[in-house]
Amino acid sequence: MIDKRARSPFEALEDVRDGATVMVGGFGEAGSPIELIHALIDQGATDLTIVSNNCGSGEVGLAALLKAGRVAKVICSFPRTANSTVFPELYRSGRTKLELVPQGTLAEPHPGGRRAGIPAFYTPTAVGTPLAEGKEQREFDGRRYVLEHGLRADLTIIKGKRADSHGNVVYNKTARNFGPIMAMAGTITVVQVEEVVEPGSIDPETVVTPGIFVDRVVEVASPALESALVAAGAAYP
Amino acid sequence: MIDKRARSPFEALEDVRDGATVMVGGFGEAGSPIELIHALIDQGATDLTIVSNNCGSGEVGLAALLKAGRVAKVICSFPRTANSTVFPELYRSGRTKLELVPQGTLAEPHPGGRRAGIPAFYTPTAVGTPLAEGKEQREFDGRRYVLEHGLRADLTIIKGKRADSHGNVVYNKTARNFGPIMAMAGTITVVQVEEVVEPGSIDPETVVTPGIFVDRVVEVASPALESALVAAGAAYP
Amino acid sequence: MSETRSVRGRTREEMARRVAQDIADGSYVNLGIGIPELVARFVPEGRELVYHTENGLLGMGPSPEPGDGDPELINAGKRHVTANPGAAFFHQSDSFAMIRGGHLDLCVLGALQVAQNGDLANWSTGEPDAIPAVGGAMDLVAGVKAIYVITQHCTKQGEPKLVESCTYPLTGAGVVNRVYTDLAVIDITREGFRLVELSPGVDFDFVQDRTAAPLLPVPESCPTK
Amino acid sequence: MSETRSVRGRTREEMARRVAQDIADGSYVNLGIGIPELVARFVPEGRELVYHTENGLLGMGPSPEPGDGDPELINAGKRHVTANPGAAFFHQSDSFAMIRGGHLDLCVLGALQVAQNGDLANWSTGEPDAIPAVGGAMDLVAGVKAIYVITQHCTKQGEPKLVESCTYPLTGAGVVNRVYTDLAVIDITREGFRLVELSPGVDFDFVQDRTAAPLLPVPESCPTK
Repeated sequence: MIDKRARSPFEALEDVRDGATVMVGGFGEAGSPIELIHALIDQGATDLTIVSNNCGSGEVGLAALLKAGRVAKVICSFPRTANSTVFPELYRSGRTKLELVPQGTLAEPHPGGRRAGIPAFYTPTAVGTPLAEGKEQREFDGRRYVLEHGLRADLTIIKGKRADSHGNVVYNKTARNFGPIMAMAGTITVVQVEEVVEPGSIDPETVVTPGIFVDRVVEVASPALESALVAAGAAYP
Repeated sequence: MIDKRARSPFEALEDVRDGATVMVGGFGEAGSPIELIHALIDQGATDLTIVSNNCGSGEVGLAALLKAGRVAKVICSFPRTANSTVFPELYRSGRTKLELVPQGTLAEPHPGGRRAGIPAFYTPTAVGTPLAEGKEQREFDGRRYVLEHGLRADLTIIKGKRADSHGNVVYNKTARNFGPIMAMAGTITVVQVEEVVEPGSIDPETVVTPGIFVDRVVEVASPALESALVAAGAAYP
Repeated sequence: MSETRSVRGRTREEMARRVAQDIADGSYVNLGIGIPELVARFVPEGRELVYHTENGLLGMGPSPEPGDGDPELINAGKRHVTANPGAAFFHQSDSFAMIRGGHLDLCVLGALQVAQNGDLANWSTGEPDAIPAVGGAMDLVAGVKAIYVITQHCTKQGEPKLVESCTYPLTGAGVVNRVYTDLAVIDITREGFRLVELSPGVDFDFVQDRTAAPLLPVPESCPTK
Repeated sequence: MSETRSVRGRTREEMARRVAQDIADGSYVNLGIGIPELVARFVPEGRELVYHTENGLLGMGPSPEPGDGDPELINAGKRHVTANPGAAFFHQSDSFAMIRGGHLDLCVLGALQVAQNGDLANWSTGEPDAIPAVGGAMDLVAGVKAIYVITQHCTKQGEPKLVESCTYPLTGAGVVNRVYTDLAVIDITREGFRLVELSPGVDFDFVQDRTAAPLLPVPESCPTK
């Protein structure tokens, strides 16, 4: 009997360990699994490496996790966003390390990640720039490429629109972004959705993330909006 | 004004050149673009390299293209199927060359192909087997991997279920197989579908192949079934 | 179904049933063409497995009634199948990301030869005249977490299929975890072939005589279920 | 909109309009944040462009009416947008396969510096205290078929942005095809910067004085549209 439902975000993240690498979905607030991030704060794991496109805003979501001192390092393409003050302070004081990667390289766990069976691949992005320094390079057909190593994660947390209890997920508009990719890269993948439905309720032609990539689904019927929380001056916890 | 409709399979393939590399979708008859293959026979290009999972059956579709003497080489994972007599004869007589690749490597133009910006990648498949002989190998984290070079194509021909005039495509069940992958790898990609609809008729959440990967769409309302043609003893032309 | 039953040991169906007993509830499983396909018929009550077919379907169901098949809903053996509730269709790249990325729990395959170090040969007899065809076999053995082989213990000519080292071209090196034959269940260990269980009516020497490499005994007792 | 108009040359809107004239019907286009976003407003009647935003949408439409926005329908600048008929949503890997694989026809970006060999610097001033952030810029310049830059000819401090070689960290080496500034349209050629067109009321010497590398004249005549 397959039933991947967890009763709460907290229950879904009970077993996260200190030092874990955690992929966090979202491009800005679109697709950011804010209730799962808050559950991760409650859960208490520390010394985390976070893989995410951004670093959050205000003092909620990712920014709150950073502010709580749980993050040793972020692997990120764009840590600088509107209303972002927590990460800049941690970065300047040296308390959180940053590995900056091009967005397309961050997006390559799908083909490139070890959980896709591809440990390394060549890409033209960043050749001739500081981000390629120290990386192996090679020519194919007269053009130079950088060898990039696929990212992996102990845990992936993402946000979908709807999932069935087998873990099949569909997303909402541009909130899809890193979700399907990071789902494939996590040893454990947890998805928060507005609605968990019975198997058979999602047309198999329209499933975006097949259930095999998902370990736990948790229903958050009315997820908070990062921008609304920030506008209201909210801070977590 | 974007309108990628071609009036016929023949019109869609007018400009194919001798010596072209052609990716052909389908796993067995499911997803095989049989009317486009027949149009390619009519069109006359020769000395082709065909990239396809199988080599057809009977004397229709891919088998007919082979029988017509147009194919110098096939890159294929499983050229041996039920009712397959044309390819075995060409192979044994040395008239058509075979490059056998694992199915997963054939499926990697998506991430791996040059049209995905990734000229080469490492994979564990085939290590220690004859298919890895002569290929560069390397260890990552104590495991050996083979370097595979992404495939490309001058032309990709595939079969979908429905497309809009911008080239957005949805597929039918397991006929999806190589379609979305090969669409990304073709310099020119042509899709036959049962129905061409107006932009806006396909829910943007359910598009499988975005129109940017598609150059021409052609409506074939009632595509022939390879198995039915073979059972009827048909031969093309 | 015409079935040549050997004097002793399990039939094809009994072999499939024996494999099915060992698959945990909730597993994601890929079944190869031939005897492995039979496994799905014998999954014990109360266990739910999700079947993957590498041509692009997770949640594959049984064959449809004759005449009800959809030629665009097939398995890797190109036979008509169905889709269970909770199924998903996807393209080949996603399908092989599942395989190569270690997301599948188990693959059950046939074999031409299995060596005592776990090498598997199941795609080519290496004859110069044969048309080579590999499909997804090399991907499956390289990527799936556990590889079980289900096979007759010997060829029709009586040659052992469990050997010291494969003479046929490999599908993968050191990839097989366990072999289910008509005569026995055998694990591949660091020390080589180790008996797990004898088929009813079969004794150790009978199996060793038909195995072209040393067979280690069951660690403690030797149950014959 | 408050607009500090320089004494001579094009406004931001006029620059955007000038770029729009050069984009062929049916092009797939990615517009960077800032002035490049304005280009979409000025596409001539009768041309249909498809806008890509790297966070996962092809067929991006204009901003919605205030209050109608969906926080999960945004562009790469994290602003609310809409989806046109014929749009498609997709994940980041497909989005960057479009970019890196050369499927996009054109990307219009801002710049800190452009060198005469086409090097582009637009992501970092290299100050030790600054928070570095690159997003999809390095992917775009590495993969898109043509890269147009739209920028003021000089910084607010009057420093030329078109230079012999970039002093800021590169986004990509030898990637820029053409630069549209308030003063001129300039191609990057093997020989260096080559003038295509002067803005109304601007002469060659005026532009050369504000360009920190040699400016080659227009091959034949010098139209001022």
